[in-house]
Amino acid sequence: MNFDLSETQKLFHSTVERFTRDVDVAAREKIRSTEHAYDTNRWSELAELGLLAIVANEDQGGLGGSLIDMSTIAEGLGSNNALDPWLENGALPIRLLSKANKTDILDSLIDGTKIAALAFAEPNSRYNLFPNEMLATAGHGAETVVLNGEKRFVMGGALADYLLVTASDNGVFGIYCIPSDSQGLETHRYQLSDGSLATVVSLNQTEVPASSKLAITFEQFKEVVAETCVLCSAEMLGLSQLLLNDTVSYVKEREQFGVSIGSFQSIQHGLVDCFSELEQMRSMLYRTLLLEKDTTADWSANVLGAKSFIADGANFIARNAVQYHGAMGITDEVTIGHAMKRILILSRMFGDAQDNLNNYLEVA
Amino acid sequence: MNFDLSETQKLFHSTVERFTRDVDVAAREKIRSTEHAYDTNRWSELAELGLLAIVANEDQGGLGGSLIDMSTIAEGLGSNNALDPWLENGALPIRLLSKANKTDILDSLIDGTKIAALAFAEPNSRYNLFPNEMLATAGHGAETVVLNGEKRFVMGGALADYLLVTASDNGVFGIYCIPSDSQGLETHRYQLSDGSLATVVSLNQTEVPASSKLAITFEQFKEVVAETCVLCSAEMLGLSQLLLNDTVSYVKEREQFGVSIGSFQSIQHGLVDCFSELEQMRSMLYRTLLLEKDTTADWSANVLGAKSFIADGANFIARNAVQYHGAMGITDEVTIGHAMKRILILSRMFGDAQDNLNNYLEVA
Amino acid sequence: MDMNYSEADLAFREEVRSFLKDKLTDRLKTGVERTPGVFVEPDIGLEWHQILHEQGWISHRWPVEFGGKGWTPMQTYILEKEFAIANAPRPAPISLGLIGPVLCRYGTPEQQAKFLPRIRSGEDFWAQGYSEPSSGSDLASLSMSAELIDGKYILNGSKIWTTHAQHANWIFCLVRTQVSEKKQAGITFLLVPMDQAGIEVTPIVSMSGDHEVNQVFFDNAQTRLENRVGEEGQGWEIAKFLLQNERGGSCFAPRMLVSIDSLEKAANNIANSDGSTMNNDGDFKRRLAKLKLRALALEFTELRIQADIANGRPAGPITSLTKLVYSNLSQDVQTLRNELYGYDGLQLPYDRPLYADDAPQAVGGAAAQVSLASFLNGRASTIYGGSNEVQKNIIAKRILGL
Amino acid sequence: MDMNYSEADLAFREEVRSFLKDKLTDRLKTGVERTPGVFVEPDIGLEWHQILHEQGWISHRWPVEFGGKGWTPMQTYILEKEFAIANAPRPAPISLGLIGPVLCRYGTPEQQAKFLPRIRSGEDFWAQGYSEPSSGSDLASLSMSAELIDGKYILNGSKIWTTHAQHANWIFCLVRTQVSEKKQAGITFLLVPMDQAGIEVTPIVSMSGDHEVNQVFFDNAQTRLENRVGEEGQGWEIAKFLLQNERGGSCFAPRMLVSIDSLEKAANNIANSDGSTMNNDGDFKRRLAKLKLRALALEFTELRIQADIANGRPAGPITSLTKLVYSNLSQDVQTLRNELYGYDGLQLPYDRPLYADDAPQAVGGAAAQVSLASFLNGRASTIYGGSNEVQKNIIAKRILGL
Repeated sequence: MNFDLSETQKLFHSTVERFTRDVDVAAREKIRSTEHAYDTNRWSELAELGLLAIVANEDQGGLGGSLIDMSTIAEGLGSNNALDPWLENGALPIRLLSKANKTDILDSLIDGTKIAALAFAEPNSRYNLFPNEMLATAGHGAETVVLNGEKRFVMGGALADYLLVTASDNGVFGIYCIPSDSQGLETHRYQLSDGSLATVVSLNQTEVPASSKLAITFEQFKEVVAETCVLCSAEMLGLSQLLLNDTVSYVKEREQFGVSIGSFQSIQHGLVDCFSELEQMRSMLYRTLLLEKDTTADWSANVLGAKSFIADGANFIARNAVQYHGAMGITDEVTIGHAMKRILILSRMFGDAQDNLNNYLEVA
Repeated sequence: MNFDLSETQKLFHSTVERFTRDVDVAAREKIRSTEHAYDTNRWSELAELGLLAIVANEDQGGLGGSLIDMSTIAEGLGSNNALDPWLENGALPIRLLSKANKTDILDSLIDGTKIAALAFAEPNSRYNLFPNEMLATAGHGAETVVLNGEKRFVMGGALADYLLVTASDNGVFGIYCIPSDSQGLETHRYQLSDGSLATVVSLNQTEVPASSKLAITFEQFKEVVAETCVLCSAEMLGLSQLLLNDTVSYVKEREQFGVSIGSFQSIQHGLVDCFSELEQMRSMLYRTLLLEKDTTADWSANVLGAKSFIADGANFIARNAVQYHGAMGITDEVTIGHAMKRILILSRMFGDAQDNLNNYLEVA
Repeated sequence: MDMNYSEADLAFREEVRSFLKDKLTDRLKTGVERTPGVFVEPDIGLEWHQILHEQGWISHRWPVEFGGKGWTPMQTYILEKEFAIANAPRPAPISLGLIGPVLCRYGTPEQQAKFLPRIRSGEDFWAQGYSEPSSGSDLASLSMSAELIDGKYILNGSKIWTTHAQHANWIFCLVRTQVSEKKQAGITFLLVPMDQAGIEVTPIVSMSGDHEVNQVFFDNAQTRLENRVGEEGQGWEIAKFLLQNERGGSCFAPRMLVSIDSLEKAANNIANSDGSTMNNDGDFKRRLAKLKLRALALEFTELRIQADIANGRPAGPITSLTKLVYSNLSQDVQTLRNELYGYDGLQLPYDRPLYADDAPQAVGGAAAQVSLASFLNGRASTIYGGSNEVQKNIIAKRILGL
Repeated sequence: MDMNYSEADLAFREEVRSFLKDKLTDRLKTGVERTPGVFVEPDIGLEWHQILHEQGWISHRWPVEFGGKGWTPMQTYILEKEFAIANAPRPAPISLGLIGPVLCRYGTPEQQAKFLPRIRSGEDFWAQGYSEPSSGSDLASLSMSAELIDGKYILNGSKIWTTHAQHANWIFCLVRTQVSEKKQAGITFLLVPMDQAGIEVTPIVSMSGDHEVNQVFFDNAQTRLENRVGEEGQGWEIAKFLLQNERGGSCFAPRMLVSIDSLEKAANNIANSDGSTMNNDGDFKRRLAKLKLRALALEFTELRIQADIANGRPAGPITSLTKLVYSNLSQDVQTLRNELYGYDGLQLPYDRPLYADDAPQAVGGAAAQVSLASFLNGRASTIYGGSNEVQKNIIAKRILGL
C-alpha cells in the first residue's frame, strides 16, 4: 500500500510546474485577449515536454502513460490554474484517436502541429452522450458520408484544425474526424467562463470521406469520456488545493479590526471545512485511480460518482475562497475567480454533479 | 397588515403557559412512568380550560375557534415542551368528529371524559393516507360492518376510549368510530420517542354498527389532516423557540477555557443560523395561517410545503441545541433531548419533510 | 393577525399596475433581463428614473417634505412587489437610497435645496465613497484624509468599490479629519464634485466581465466647506445611519419569487438528458420548491418587519437577518438557474451591454447568456453591505446577547 | 501508487474470515445488531473478548513485547474491515485502546506485569476518569484532588461521562496533585480500584434510554502509591498520549460502508407511499449514494494515513480530520436510516437489552426498533473524544497554521 508518486510522476509534476508557474493573472489576460484566446507557441512547448505524447500508446509514437501519470499532469495544471487546454484539446482527442488507432492524424496531434476538438454536445440533449441531432447519411459516392446538424460547447473549437464530431447513422454511433475548414461547416465562436473560445458548429450537407469515421464504438467512446472525467477530477483537485492555499495565505495577511481575519474562528472553521473536503476529494481521486476495471460500465459509473463528489467539493471550496477574499475575490484581478470559473467548466464537462450522480446510482 | 395576537389568543397563550410550565423534566419522567404514560387528571383540567372545546363548532357545544386560535395553543404547548397529547388526541379527533357532526360522541370528548385516537397508519403504506389494508365488509345484519386489518402508530392508543379507524370498503374510504374494547380488537403498546404509548391495533372480524361510520369524505379527512399539520408546525415552532432560548442561556453560562462558550464565534454564528431558521419558520407559519383557501387541495399542498420547511428547520435547531449543550445535551436530564424527540414525531406525523415536499410539488 | 388588503390598497395596486402597463417599455424590460450586473446601466436606469420622476414616484420613500409620498408600509410593499413582477429597472440606489435620505436627515437647508431636486430629476448621479483598500468590514479604520484650508477641504487618499463612479458627477466620502484614539471619532462626511483634476477613476473589472465598481484616487482634490454634511467628527454617526438605511425596510422577496417563477417556466423548455424536459426532473423540482419555500418565508419576514414599523416598532438589527437570508437565497437561486442551463450556462461574454445591437449572439437564448455572469456577480451579495460574517456578528451580539 | 494485496495479506484475510466463520455466533451478531448504544453490553462484549483472547488477537495493536501482533497497517486494516463486514462486537475500547497502550508506554514493569495480562484475559474491566462536570473540552481545568498521605493517595471529587463504570473494577483518573499557575501542570495519572467504600457510581441515562455513562463520586477514596503511572505532574503528557491514541490510526470507514449497504438492503423491503418500495425512491437513492461516496473517500483517507504510518510518517493532527468526517457521516447515515423506517422509526423502548427474551416486541422488525435509539446515541459522536468544534480548532491551528 503506497500512495506516493513514482519518480517519473514527480518529474512530470515538476515539468508542469515549470511550464505553468509564470502565467500570472496579467499574462493570462493578455493571452486570452488574442485572436484564439491562446498562444499556440505554448502548445508546441507542451508537445516538446512530452505532455501530449504521454497520452498515446508507445506503438503509436506515444509514451504510453498510465491514467495515474496523466492525472498527475492534470492535477499539476490545476494547481497553477493553467490556461492550457491540455485536457480538452490534448488528452481527450488524442485518447480517442489512440483508441481508434488513427495514426495518420495522431502524429500531428502528438507533435503539437495540429490541434483537435471534440464536438459532442447537442442543443436538445443536455448531458446525454449519444448523438441524436447530428445525422450521418450516405454521400454521393460509396466512399463519402454527409453530415448534418449542430453541435455546441465545442471546447477549444476556435483553435482546432480537426473536429471529432459524434453523429448517428440511423442510430449507429460514429465519430467523424473532419478538418475544421470542411465545406458546409459554419462556426460561431463564444467565450467560456475560463476565457477560452468554444464554438457552435453547424454542418450543412458536409460531405466527408467515409474513412474519416473512427474505428471506435459507443462503449469505447464512453470509456474515454470516463478517463477524461478522471482528469477533470484531478484538475479540480489541483485547483482546489490552489484555492485553499491562496485563501489561507490571504486570511493570514489581511487585517481588519487590528487583527488578521484568519484569527476569527468562523473563518478558521470554514477553512477547516474546505480542508476536510479537499482531503476527501484527494482520497476519492486516489481510490478512482486504483479502482479495478471489472467491467467498463461499472468502472465508468464509479468514475462518474467520484467526479460528482469531487465537483461538489471543488465548487464548495471555490465559493468559500471567494467569500473569504471579500470584495477582492469578486474581481478578475486575483487567481481565485479564474480558478472558480475553470472549476465550473470541469465540474460540468460530460455532466454536472447531479447528472454524474445519477449515473453512479447504477452501481452505488 | 397585522401579525399581533388578538386579546383572546393572548389569553389562550397564557392559559397554556400556566397549565404547562410546572412540568419539569423530573415531573415529566414521573408521569411517563405511569401505566398510560399520562395523568388523565391533566386531561380533565385541559378540558376545563376550554382547550378542547375551542376545536369544535359552537353549534356542537364547542367554542368554534379559528385555526389561528388553535395554532396559538399548539405553539404554547411546544414552547413549554408539554407532554399533553392535545394535538393528536384532542384537536385531531375532535376536528374529525366535528366535521362529521358526530355530536353524540363529540360531547364526551369536549368535556374530557373520553379520549379518542386516530388509527390511520398501515404497515405497508408508508405515508399514504388512503387505507389499503384495513378492510370493511358487510356484517351479518344490514346494520353492521366487519373490520379486518392492522394499524400502527396509533398515537395515544393506550389512553383512548374510542378509535377512529380508517378503512376501505371496496375502495370507498371510511372512518369508523369504535370503542377501544370492541370484540376482536387486539392491541400491542409501545413507547414513542416522546415517552407516550402508541399501539399497534389488530382488528379480527370486529363487527360494529354501520352507524359507527362517520359522515366524512376522504377529501374532508385530508383537510383535517392538513389542519393538524398546521398545528404540528405551530408546536414545532414553539419547541424550536424553547430549544434556542435554552441553548442561548446555556452557552452564556457554561464556561470552558475561562470564558463562556457563547463567546466563541463558531457557536455564535451557529446560533445565529438557528435564529435565522426560527424566524423564517415563524414567517412560514404566519403565511400558512393567513393563506386563502382557494381550493382545499391547493391549500393542503401549501400547508404540507410549509410543514416540510418548518420540520427541516426544527430538526436543524434541535440538533444544534444538542451539540451546543455538549454531553449534557445527550442525557435525558435536560429539556433539550425531550424537545428534540417530540419534534421527531411532529415532523413525521402525516409524512416526513421529504414526503410533504413531494405533496407541495403539485402546487409549487 | 390579518393581512387583508384595504380598498385603498387594492386601488393603489391597480394604479401601479396600469402605470407599469403604460410606461414600462420592452426596451427597458429587455435592458433589465439582459443585464447580468447588480445594477442596471445608466442608459436604462436613467430613462426609467425620468419616467418615475414625471410620475412623482422617484423619491417615494423620502420624508414627505422632501418629495416623499408618505405611503403606508403596505403600499410601499405593493409598489415594490408590482415593480418586481413587471421586471422594472431599479433606480440607482446610491442616489435615492443612500445620499438622499442622509441629506434629508443631516443636510443643511441649503444642501437640501441644492441637491435633493437634482437627485430626483436625475441631473446628479452619485457615487459612494466609504470602503478603502485596507478597510472593508472594518470601515472605521479608514484613512483617506481631508484638511480644511481656506474654506476648502483638501482630500488625499482613495476609495474603492465605488459603484458606477465612472458615470457619477458627485461622490460622498467618509474622510478622516482628525487622527484620534478612538478610530470612529475624527470621521467626517463630505460631498465632493467628481469633475476636477485631483480625482482619477480606475475601473475594477469583476470576474463576470462587468465594470460596475472602481477605485477612486484623490490627489489634493477639493470640496468647499459648505459641502460638509453635519459637523466635523459626525461622519461615523451619519455612516451608521446610511448603512442601516441600506439594509432597512427591505423588499427582497418579491424579486426573488419572480426570479424563481421564471426559473420554473424556463425549465419547461429545457431538455433533460433522458429526452424529457427539466420541469419533469424530480431533483430539480424539489430543489426549486425548497427555494420557493425559503422565498415565501422571507416575504413574510419582510412583511412582519413592515408591520412592526407601521405599528411604531423600529426594525433594528433584524434587518441584518433579511440581508443574510436574502443573500444566501439569491445565490442558491442563481446557482440552480446556472445549472439548469447546462453547457449553455458556461458561456461568459465580456462585451457590454448585452442588449446592444452588436452584442455577441447568445447560445441557447438570452437568459442562458447572462446566467453565468449573474451568478458570478451574485457571489458579492454575501460580501457587500456587511458580509455574512459581519451580519452574524451583529445578530449574535444585538439580538441573542452573546 | 499502489494498493495491491500481497500474498501474505490475502492469506491473512482468509485466516480472519475463517476465524469469524467459526467463532462469531448468531447470538453475538444479534447482540450487536440489537444494541443501540455506542458500546456493546458486557455480556456480549466479554464473550467475544474471551474468544479473541484465546485466538491471541485481543491486544493485536499493542507493542509485540506486551502481547501485540506486530501486524502491518494493511493487515490491521484487513482485520478491522473483516470484523466490520461480519458485524463482530467491538471489544471494550477503554481497556484495550486507552489504558493498555498507556501502561505499555508509561507503566512500571510491575504495573505492566500486573495489569496487562488481566486486561487481555478480560479479568479486569476499566473505566475512564478524565472529564469532570465543569471540564469538558477544557480538560486541563479538572479539579478532582489527590493527596499523598502515608503511601496512599486520598481522592476527592468526581468524574463524569465514565463509560460502563457500573461494570468496571478499575478506573484510571486524571487528578490534581498540585494547584499551579499553569493548569496543565500538577495533573497526575492514577489507577484506582473501584471496589471500595469511598466510590459511588451514579447512572446517567441518555435520551435514548441507554445507561452507558455515569458520574463517579470519590469521597476520600484511596489508591496506593504504586498505582501512580509516571511521575506526579506527568498526567497531562499521558493524557495527551491517551487522547491521541483514542483518535489515531482509525478504521471507521469499513463499519460505515457495511452500515450503508445494510441500509440499501433494508430499503428493498420497505414500502414507499406510492406502493413501490423505497429502493426505487430517487431522492432516497441519491442521498444514499452521496453517503456512500463520502464513506468510500473516508476509507481512502484512512488508508492514506495507514500508508503514511507504514512509511514512518506519524499521523499527527490529521486524525482529527477522520474523527470529524466520520462523526458527521455517521450521524447522516443514522438520520437517513431512521427516516427510512418512517413511523416505525419513532418507537423508542427504554428496556435493555433488546436482545433479551423478555424485551419489548419490535414494531416493523428489530432494525426499526433500535434505529431511533441509535440515532439519538449517535448525536454524541460529534461531542465525545473532542467535539467537532475542538477538532476544527486543532486542524486550523496545527495544519492550516491559523
